[in-house]
Amino acid sequence: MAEVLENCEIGPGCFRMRLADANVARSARPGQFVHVRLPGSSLDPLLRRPFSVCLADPGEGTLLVLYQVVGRGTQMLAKIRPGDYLNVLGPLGRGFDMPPADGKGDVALVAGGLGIAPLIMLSRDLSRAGVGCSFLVGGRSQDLLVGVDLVPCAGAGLAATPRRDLQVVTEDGSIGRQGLVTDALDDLLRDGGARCVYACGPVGMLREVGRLGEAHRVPVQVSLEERMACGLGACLGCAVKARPGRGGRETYLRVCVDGPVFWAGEVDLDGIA
Amino acid sequence: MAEVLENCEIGPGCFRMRLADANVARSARPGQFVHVRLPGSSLDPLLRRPFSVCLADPGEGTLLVLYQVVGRGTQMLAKIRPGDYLNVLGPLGRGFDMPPADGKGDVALVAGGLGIAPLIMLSRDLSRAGVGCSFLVGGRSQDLLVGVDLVPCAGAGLAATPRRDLQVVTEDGSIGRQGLVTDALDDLLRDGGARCVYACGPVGMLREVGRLGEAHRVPVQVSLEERMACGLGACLGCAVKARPGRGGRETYLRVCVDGPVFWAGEVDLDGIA
Amino acid sequence: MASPDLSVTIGAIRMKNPVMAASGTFGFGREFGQLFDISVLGAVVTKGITLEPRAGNPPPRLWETPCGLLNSVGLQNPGLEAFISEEAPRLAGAGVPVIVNISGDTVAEFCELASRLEDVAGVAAIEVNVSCPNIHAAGRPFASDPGSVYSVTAAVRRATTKTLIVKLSPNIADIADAARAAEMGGSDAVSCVNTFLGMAVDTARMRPVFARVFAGLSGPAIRPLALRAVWEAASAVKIPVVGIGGISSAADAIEFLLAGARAVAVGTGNFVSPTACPEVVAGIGSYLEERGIRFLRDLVGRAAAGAFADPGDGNPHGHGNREEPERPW
Amino acid sequence: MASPDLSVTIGAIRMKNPVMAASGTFGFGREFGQLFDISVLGAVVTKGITLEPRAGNPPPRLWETPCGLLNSVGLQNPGLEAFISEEAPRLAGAGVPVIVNISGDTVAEFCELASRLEDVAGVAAIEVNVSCPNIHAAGRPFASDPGSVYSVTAAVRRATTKTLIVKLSPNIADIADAARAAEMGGSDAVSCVNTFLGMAVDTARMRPVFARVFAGLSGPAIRPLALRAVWEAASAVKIPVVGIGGISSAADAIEFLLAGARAVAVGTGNFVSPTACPEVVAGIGSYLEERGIRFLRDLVGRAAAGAFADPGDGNPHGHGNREEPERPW
Ligand SMILES: Cc1cc2nc3c(=O)[nH]c(=O)nc-3n(C[C@H](O)[C@H](O)[C@H](O)COP(=O)(O)OP(=O)(O)OC[C@H]3O[C@@H](n4cnc5c(N)ncnc54)[C@H](O)[C@@H]3O)c2cc1C
Ligand SMILES: Cc1cc2nc3c(=O)[nH]c(=O)nc-3n(C[C@H](O)[C@H](O)[C@H](O)COP(=O)(O)OP(=O)(O)OC[C@H]3O[C@@H](n4cnc5c(N)ncnc54)[C@H](O)[C@@H]3O)c2cc1C
Ligand SMILES: Cc1cc2nc3c(=O)[nH]c(=O)nc-3n(C[C@H](O)[C@H](O)[C@H](O)COP(=O)(O)O)c2cc1C
Ligand SMILES: Cc1cc2nc3c(=O)[nH]c(=O)nc-3n(C[C@H](O)[C@H](O)[C@H](O)COP(=O)(O)O)c2cc1C
Ligand code: FES
Ligand code: FES
Repeated sequence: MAEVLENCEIGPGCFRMRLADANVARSARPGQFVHVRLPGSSLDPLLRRPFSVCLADPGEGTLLVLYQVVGRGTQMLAKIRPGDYLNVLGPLGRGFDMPPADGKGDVALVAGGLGIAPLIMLSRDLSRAGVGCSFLVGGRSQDLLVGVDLVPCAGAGLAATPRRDLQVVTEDGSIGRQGLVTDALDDLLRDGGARCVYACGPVGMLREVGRLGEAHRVPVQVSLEERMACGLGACLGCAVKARPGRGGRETYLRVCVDGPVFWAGEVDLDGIA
Repeated sequence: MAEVLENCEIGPGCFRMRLADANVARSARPGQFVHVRLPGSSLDPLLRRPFSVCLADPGEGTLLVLYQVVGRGTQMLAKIRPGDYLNVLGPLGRGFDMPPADGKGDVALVAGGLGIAPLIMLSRDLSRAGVGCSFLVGGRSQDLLVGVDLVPCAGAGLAATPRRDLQVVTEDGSIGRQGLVTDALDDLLRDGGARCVYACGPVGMLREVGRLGEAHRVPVQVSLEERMACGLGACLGCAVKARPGRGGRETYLRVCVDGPVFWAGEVDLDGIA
Repeated sequence: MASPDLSVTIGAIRMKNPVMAASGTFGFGREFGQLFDISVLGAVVTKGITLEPRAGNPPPRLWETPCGLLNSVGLQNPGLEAFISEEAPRLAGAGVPVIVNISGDTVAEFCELASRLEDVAGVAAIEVNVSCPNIHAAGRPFASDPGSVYSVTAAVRRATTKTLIVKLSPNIADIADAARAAEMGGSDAVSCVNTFLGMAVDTARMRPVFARVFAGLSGPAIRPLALRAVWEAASAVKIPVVGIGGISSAADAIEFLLAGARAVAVGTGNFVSPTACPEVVAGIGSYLEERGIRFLRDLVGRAAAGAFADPGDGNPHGHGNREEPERPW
Repeated sequence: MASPDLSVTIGAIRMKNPVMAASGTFGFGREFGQLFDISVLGAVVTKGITLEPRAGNPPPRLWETPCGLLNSVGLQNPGLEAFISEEAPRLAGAGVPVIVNISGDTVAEFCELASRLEDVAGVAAIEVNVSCPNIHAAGRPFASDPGSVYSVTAAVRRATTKTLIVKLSPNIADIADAARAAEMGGSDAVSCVNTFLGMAVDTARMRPVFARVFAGLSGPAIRPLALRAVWEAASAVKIPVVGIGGISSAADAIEFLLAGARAVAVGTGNFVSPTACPEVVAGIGSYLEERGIRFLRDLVGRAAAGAFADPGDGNPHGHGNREEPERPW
């Protein structure tokens, strides 16, 4: 059982939760997730809920999760108070592959909404590895842009002026550039500004990122979501269609263990609802 | 929705909850109950939980409930904090009949464990009506005797020496007389100390109270429990067997509307599990 | 947009909205009537009545299961006479169509019940509970055999001019067969479903909880199963289907309507929230409004249209002879 | 008191305790094996395998319902060959009886699966999943017809000397008939039950959630229904019954054992708590200890003895030909 150290609303319906779990804190890699049992003895809702590890601090033995209240499970999480305990399983899944150490140039991180969560830890580890990164953060409007203050290179505040390493894009233009985050990515790739792209966000955004990667011949890794039961690879419930291989036979990959991070070429992003 | 004003543990697994509900506070009569929906949006456990109104204060618009944690529903209630809200339906059911105003002599109140709850309000109303009462409170041991301090005539503290109006009986003798509360009732009735008996507690105790009432020709009212679904009289789920009437035909009464308080002669106490 | 038109028709009953209170969970409307005006409902279905009064089963009659409720009430009811004299007159003035749920041990009993209700004021329809045991078939329920469903339906059809609804049981190999049997027998509608046979064991006492061992499971737990039954029934017949099973919110009700139910009934949901029925009515209205759908009837069976290439003849009142979906196994 | 003896026997399998992991919820033991030592279990049942690899159904494959889970995985599996070469050798050394769950579209496929597993080391038993569609019966599952259950069982019986378990489906009129068919066909045991047919509608998209419309319901929601099925099966046959359906705690498992199951399997419960199986083992031990019951087998069917005047022949390994309980309707 992991103690909840903090659980506060950081945007409308968006929460940051800090948990004490030495094991996850020590071993989590960017892009991995934890599978959280909902609090209490109730069996409704029944299943665990998957959340990306947003930041893990092995020294402190803590991890951070960012989540949005979308249904009953996340509603229950939002009611948890510091000092309560949660049953947390993880870290699970295959995280992001770090870019080859001998490569040159920056990489791009593209976040849509809460998709920023796993990219925060990735950006930290990239910085530590000396890899420059352009962090493109998109959202519908300013108040829904959460977690940006957690991006290590961005400092504590969220500047309205675009910076090379952090660019904010909102659909309503309430802060940063107006438009879609993929427009900013297109510009960046056009300038040859990234040798590799990491993306997490709504599937429509991921499809577009995949398309841009192909167009600009830049490899893309995406973090996918699918409903999960076991989270361990055993139930085959979290299937995504694989990009047809040589034989052309239909096969499925498991988001929980074959992902959640996939190379865009591995999966059929068009087939995802 | 009723605001929870207080929810504190007053004995091992025993809680006192104070709720703001002007309607219940105004109209509840001793022996009536409230039907409480478990907190949160979960449908497991599914049904509401019935609890006796222990004290209602029309002036303040509040009511008091005493409950014991016995299963998942009461566990959930125990986690509620002041400021939370509960969906409370009531007051429901048929409460105690006050003794005839022209009668002479005292009445006896016999409580087993948490069965004290509805008798507390009854004792208050009897005092107000100028009816003297002997309150016999039984429990397994001292720490399980909760709510005694709420008995209006007993003052704030719980005296170890028996008093005419409040007699404590514990099975282990850790406080008050040692033995069963029904032994104390037997002595009282033998002395002609009550013209009417009101009882609430485990069914074994109620059976014995019923037997004593018959033996001493004193009318007895008992408050019964049965699993409930609607709490309103519609589902016929909370049946107790009626004492066979003239025709001898088997019939059932509903605890939720025909009770929970019955005259001992109305129900077949031996038939209750 | 004007507020949406929620009205639907079941046989000759014009309902102002598709939401009924299910049999056995709403008594004769008295108790819930103290909490809200029951005329806001589409219809009220009474507790099942029999020719003679019945005492019902010994307690315990209820047992909670995960998201479900087992009941073994055993048809306790005051009998036909008392219903007619004590309940019907009040219900006749309640401003809501009243559907009387009837149970019998023989076809003759069903017919007698129906014909004696024929002239009772305020009775809009008869719902035939075929889940009760058929004493001429070794006590097996009528519902378990399409042939018996047909016989009861056809006989009651001759005994009443009122709207006739046959209430199917899910404890059967193929509910579509039962629905077709009711349709062939002349029923105006089928309601789907009654409780599922379940049981519980008291691990402290090491014995079954209920004296009769088996009991009927209702509540949210059964919703996905009831929904499947409704889908199958709606695919099999052209008469309307009333969806029942685990409905406790507007979203639940809408699942049934989309799956092909023309109306729904709320049962166990009334126990969790005594104002569940009016809440469901309101929620269905909002759902239509948000989507700019003017008529509730345009919702009925819409998931079936979405699921198959050929949505059928476009008749909103049923989607009979829908192609059978592939099985999941 | 010495710690209680939890061992039970199913056919030729001696299990150290009555707790299995159910097919399809435990993979081939790899994943859960990383979390605990699977040799603490009574047995492990593999994901269902077919002759050829199967891709399974398109997503979504899962949908949560009240206390339940709908799944439409669609028998995704690597096929027999891959199972034999990649999974069986590891499982053979896992220190736990391995039961291989097999599925086929024809009786011949079932037989081929069974005979090719005959000499595979570490395979203790075959569990025949008769819920899959019979392509010779218009795609209706074998399980829906006792005759087909009998044919598959008898044929597989001739194809294997291993312990044979037939896994029954609850989507049938009378599960007792199916259990008897499996017994007559020579099965060593029956497991009860597979998932219940359900469905869900996505109210936002106004269409069924699953591409195949129907899906299988599992989890706590079905427990009272599965328990009833186990009771009926245990009443009908003398071979042991494995109770499955909604078990997620020791108390749940004990309900099934008391109702007549000689062993139990945990399915969906593994998803809620990945250590559910070992927790159930421990909890059953404590229950026996608290009551001073020395042998688990003395618990099996005890609720049946409590429910009826005549507890039968006292044989703890079954309570065949139990008098049929009264129906609750
Ligand atoms: C690998 C992974 C990482 C994720 N990381 C985050 C994160 O860091 N922050 C965050 O806010 N959300 C994240 N999600 C999505 C999050 O799991 C869902 O929002 C959450 O499960 C919703 O639960 P609910 O009960 O509130 O919603 P409901 O819609 O009521 O849930 C019903 C069911 O659907 C499932 N479900 C609903 N939405 C999703 C979804 N988008 N993906 C997968 N299953 C879903 C639930 O788990 C549950 O089983 C992640 C999902 C995956 C698969
Ligand atoms: C009229 C009435 C008044 C009551 N007043 C009080 C009171 O003042 N204080 C108090 O502590 N308890 C009281 N009870 C008992 C209380 O309702 C139960 O203890 C409570 O419902 C247990 O819920 P649970 O989920 O914790 O237990 P569980 O055992 O998990 O509950 C399972 C189911 O059984 C029902 N149930 C369990 N025990 C009882 C019981 N004794 N009577 C009726 N249904 C039961 C529950 O309501 C629920 O439906 C009263 C019961 C009735 C009928
Ligand atoms: C306590 C109770 C009593 C019931 N009595 C009857 C009845 O008399 N006749 C009948 O046809 N159905 C009866 N039912 C079945 C309900 O009408 C309904 O079909 C079933 O409960 C499923 O719906 P639900 O899940 O919404 O409760 C009863 C159900 C319950 C819970
Ligand atoms: C995701 C999933 C996959 C399943 N796959 C199989 C299978 O391959 N073969 C089989 O016989 N049963 C399969 N089952 C059924 C389970 O073994 C079990 O019978 C059913 O889920 C009921 O038990 P539960 O409620 O404990 O889950 C599967 C169940 C689930 C949830
Ligand atoms: S969630 Fe079970 S395999 Fe992925
Ligand atoms: S609880 Fe429904 S009638 Fe009493």
